[in-house]
Amino acid sequence: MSRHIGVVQFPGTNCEQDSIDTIKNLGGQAEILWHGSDTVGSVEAIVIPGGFAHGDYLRCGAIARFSPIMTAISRFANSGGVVLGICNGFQVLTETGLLPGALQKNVGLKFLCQMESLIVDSTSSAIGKSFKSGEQLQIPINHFEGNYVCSPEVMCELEANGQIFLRYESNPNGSIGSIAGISNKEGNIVGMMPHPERATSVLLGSMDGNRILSALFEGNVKNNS
Amino acid sequence: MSESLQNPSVYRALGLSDEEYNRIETLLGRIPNHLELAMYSVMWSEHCSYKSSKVHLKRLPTEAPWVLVGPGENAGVIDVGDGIAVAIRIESHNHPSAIEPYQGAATGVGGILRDIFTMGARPIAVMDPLRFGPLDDPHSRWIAEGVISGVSGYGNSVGVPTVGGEIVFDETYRGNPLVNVLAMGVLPAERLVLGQASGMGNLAVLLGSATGRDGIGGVSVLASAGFDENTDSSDKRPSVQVGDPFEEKRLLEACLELLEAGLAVGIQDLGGAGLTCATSETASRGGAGMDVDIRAVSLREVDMEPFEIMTSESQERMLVIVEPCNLAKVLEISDRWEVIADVVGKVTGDGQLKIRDGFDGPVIADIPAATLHDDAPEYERPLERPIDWFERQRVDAGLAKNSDYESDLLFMLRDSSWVYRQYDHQLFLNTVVGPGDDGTLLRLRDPRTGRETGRGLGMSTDGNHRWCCVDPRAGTKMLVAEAVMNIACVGANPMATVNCLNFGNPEHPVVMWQMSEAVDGMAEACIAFSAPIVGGNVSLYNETNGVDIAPTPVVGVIGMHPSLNTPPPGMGIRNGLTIIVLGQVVEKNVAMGGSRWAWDIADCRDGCLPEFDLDQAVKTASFVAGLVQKNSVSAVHDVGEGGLAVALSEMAIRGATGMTLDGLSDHRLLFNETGGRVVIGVETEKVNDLLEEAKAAGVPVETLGFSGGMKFTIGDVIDIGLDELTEAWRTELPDALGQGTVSA
Amino acid sequence: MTIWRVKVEVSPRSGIADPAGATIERSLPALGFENVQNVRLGKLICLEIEAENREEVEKLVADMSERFLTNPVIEDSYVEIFES
Amino acid sequence: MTIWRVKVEVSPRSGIADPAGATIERSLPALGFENVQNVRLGKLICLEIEAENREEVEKLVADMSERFLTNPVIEDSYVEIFES
Ligand SMILES: Nc1ncnc2c1ncn2[C@@H]1O[C@H](COP(=O)(O)OP(=O)(O)O)[C@@H](O)[C@H]1O
Ligand SMILES: [Mg+2]
Repeated sequence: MSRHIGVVQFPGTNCEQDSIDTIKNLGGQAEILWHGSDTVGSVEAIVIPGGFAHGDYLRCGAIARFSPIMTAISRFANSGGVVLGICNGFQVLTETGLLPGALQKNVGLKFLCQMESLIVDSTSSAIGKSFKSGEQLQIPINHFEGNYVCSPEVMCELEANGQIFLRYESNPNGSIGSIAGISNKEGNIVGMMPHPERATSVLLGSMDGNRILSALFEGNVKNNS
Repeated sequence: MSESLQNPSVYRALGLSDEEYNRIETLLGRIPNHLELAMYSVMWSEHCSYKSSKVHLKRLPTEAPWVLVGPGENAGVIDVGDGIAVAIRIESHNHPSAIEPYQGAATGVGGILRDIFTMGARPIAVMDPLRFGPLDDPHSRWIAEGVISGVSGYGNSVGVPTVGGEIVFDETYRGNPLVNVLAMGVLPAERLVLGQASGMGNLAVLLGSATGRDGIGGVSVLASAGFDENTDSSDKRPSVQVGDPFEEKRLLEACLELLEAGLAVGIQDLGGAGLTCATSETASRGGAGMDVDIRAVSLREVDMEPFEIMTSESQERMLVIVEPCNLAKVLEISDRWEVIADVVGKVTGDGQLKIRDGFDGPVIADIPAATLHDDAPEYERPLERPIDWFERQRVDAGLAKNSDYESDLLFMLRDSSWVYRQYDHQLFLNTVVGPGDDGTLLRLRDPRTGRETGRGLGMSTDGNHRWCCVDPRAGTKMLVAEAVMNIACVGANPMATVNCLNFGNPEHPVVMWQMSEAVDGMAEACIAFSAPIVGGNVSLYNETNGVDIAPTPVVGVIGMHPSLNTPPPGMGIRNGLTIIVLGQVVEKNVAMGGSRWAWDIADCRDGCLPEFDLDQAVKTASFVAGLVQKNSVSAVHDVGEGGLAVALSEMAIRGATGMTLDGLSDHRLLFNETGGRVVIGVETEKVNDLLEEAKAAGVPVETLGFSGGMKFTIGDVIDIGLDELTEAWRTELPDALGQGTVSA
Repeated sequence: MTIWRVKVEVSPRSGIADPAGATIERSLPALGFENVQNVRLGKLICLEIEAENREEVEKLVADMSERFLTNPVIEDSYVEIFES
Repeated sequence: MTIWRVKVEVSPRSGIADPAGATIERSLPALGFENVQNVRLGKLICLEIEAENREEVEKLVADMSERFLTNPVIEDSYVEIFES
């Protein structure tokens, strides 16, 4: 049975169509969740895609987090629904408080669009469980604010609870612990800076992203924690 | 008031000549008022009217069966099959970028994108040919860094990938950077819309940002009423345009949605000359007139005067012509995208552009719409070949000092990834070959369904001020060939060209000669490659303290890869390949004029270009594109700046593999920039077949050596470790631009 | 009702790395500015509020800067209010 | 030598469009903040300078903010200096 995935669109989001195309190519169904909507309808998992919600003005995700759809997504996530935030989506999730920490400007103070080698760390999240710890993935990044920060206490918790999903092999942006992606404690909310939808075809140089997005289809997504 | 307007100092301050002013009086049959004069002055400016270049542009080839829309519209459009059309355009934002590099570049990107979605196309690619003063000049670095950040900041955020471009540093651009921006978009062929207003009673709706005093520039002299030079007008000083990619993104989505729904009769972006241009252009193209209500325009600042509103260049605005019955739907779409929509006018039948104070209010300007365009002056300015031209041509630019070839080579290597990794170059999942190789190659997908067509679009932008300074005609021919060769390296055959003519002061006869020569060279090459010109832009007055920039025509070529199943091989070589150069044969004593070597190492700006065989280049390009399409080579790279030695080094660096080569014994053979040549790396067992094929296709070949090892060796003149080569290539830009910059 | 001018200064929390500030600091010597240290780059938000009295403004702005203008994980804020 | 604390406030010049400020302003009502207007977003640069006297600091900072920290074509700056 094909999965029904909701893809969130804020004004300024720009990776929604790429995410939808990828989900469809993988055999899933996708529908747009408009930022003004106060329900997620009948979707079985949610992607918050990349882009520049509300222009990223003030701070990435700062305005987007007040959208009606975010209230609905919080409800969905709190009842165990799987939510994957990619890039700007990750930033929105940290601003909303659904994921710990924050994303600040890259250490080199430049936007970076390039392929990165990622290493799977914890496999305990809804997405991580499709991988083996230590596996390497080739997935590009595309961000200015991807430098993950959190307090030392939060860092200890992330490590202890197996919340660190992905690390960069060679840290491009200064993230603490080379963190490229994390999950919440329950594992149903995942945020990552790299763009899996951009690594989905031989013509694009890598297929590793397909496995991340396919993970959204697997198992009983509502009760996997 | 009218007295002051007849006073020559008034219209001259607006940039109008006596002759031009008289023409306005004749056209109107009376003395123009403030507002009317402002409107004529912006529309008849060089920037909007092309008055100095028009006579020359007419000589460019513009037709082919696949050309749907040629020059003259907002963008050129070609038919790429399967019911898909491609819109493409290039523009310059040179002067704004010199003042505020970030915003100058940002608004350059914003402006060219509107040209594309005005045609009903979704923009899917931007390219940015950039030229700055020397890297060791802090101010030039400040401009470069600001411009690159501006392209990145705006392009990434608005959500259009920047997939290629150029970056050049040279003394000639010290006070006058060149910031050109190309954009390309796709649309279902049947949805093509043109910028015209027809149908009496239809409404003109202004969408997008509120209007401020942005970019009012020259016209702002009108602000100091009566032109009393002592009046303090500091609070009305012309202000710099600031880009808002978030507004543009919403505007883009709203416009495409209402075009998709068939709600627009016509649509036009607001660029140079703002509302004046958009209203008069839509009206006169549609053979109609328009009543414009100045009061209906949402303003960012209170107390703006009518001439300010009519000439403001505030960004992120579009004018849409709508049938009254569709207005509600248009407003609903703009509301959902949080875009301001003001009904600012209605289409009339009398051909007049009437500006009113209130919807049915008094008329404050009344101009025959078409006169703003059709009656704009057209000049055949005097042109003159430089007096020392022949003498300079006779100089042998290759005679200079006996230099150290290894250090020459290292000096000329540059990795531009510091620039393009700041650009999102992957959005929309089309980028098969992005920036950093020869041409860019994008998957061509159906804009209606997203389905792959199995084909690809190749794109490249190229300019070369050194070649064009030495010989504007032949140099322009060579740079068109270089662009074509770049896309051949990713398997594409050329279909169309856009161009940006960046030149100095057109009142200098030598500059007009350069432009005229460049146009002829471009015309010849575009005809030879069957890649007609579908659009372009002219940027004149690129000068600092009276010194003109070197002539810098820039072209963008787009072409088709007919069967895109695997990515092209790219320039990186691997072990065990035979290295072969294809194309025009080079004589031992080849001319070095205009080469990077002559210019930057031998410090010689004279001489002549190497012989260039255009017909041979046509054959070579099509042969190379064929090889790539059939996947029969393992590496491919065209020869450009720095000649063969640089091209070969780049292949070694990118493939992290050494080479042992022969046959290039001196600086002429190493570094000459003879056009139309391509280096390939071929598996040994395929070499014989390839040589046969090349012979049959009439393409000369020469085997240079083999790949392998960790050294880059050419005969006994060059022997450099791959590490050293790579380091020299990689570090130039980060070292220079990482140092920090200052604005003055 | 009075119009109050409000200035909210948002700066990186102490202890939190400030890459932007650090980058400015690093590039200063090359531009001829020596002896500069501890550069921190923050944001300045200026706005006007219509309200009856200062207390009301203070409450409003405190709430606004806590919930919206700053991200408390990485930023501190400081508010100044002027009657205009 | 004394260490001086310097605060440079950089904001968009009046008349210059400020898309970020405008976007923040537009979004405030939805967060429950009414009656807010003229929102402008600028930068705040804090730094420390070692110098003999205030005049020296003033000169240095004026130069730095004009040539490096701001582009005077679109931004205004305002400097405060404290002895620490
Ligand atoms: N400003 C830029 N923006 C994007 N890409 C750039 C820029 N400058 C250079 N590049 C990319 O770097 C590569 C090399 O550029 P260039 O040396 O001009 O190529 P060529 O000599 O083949 O024309 C190209 O792929 C080009 O697109
Ligand atoms: Mg090339």
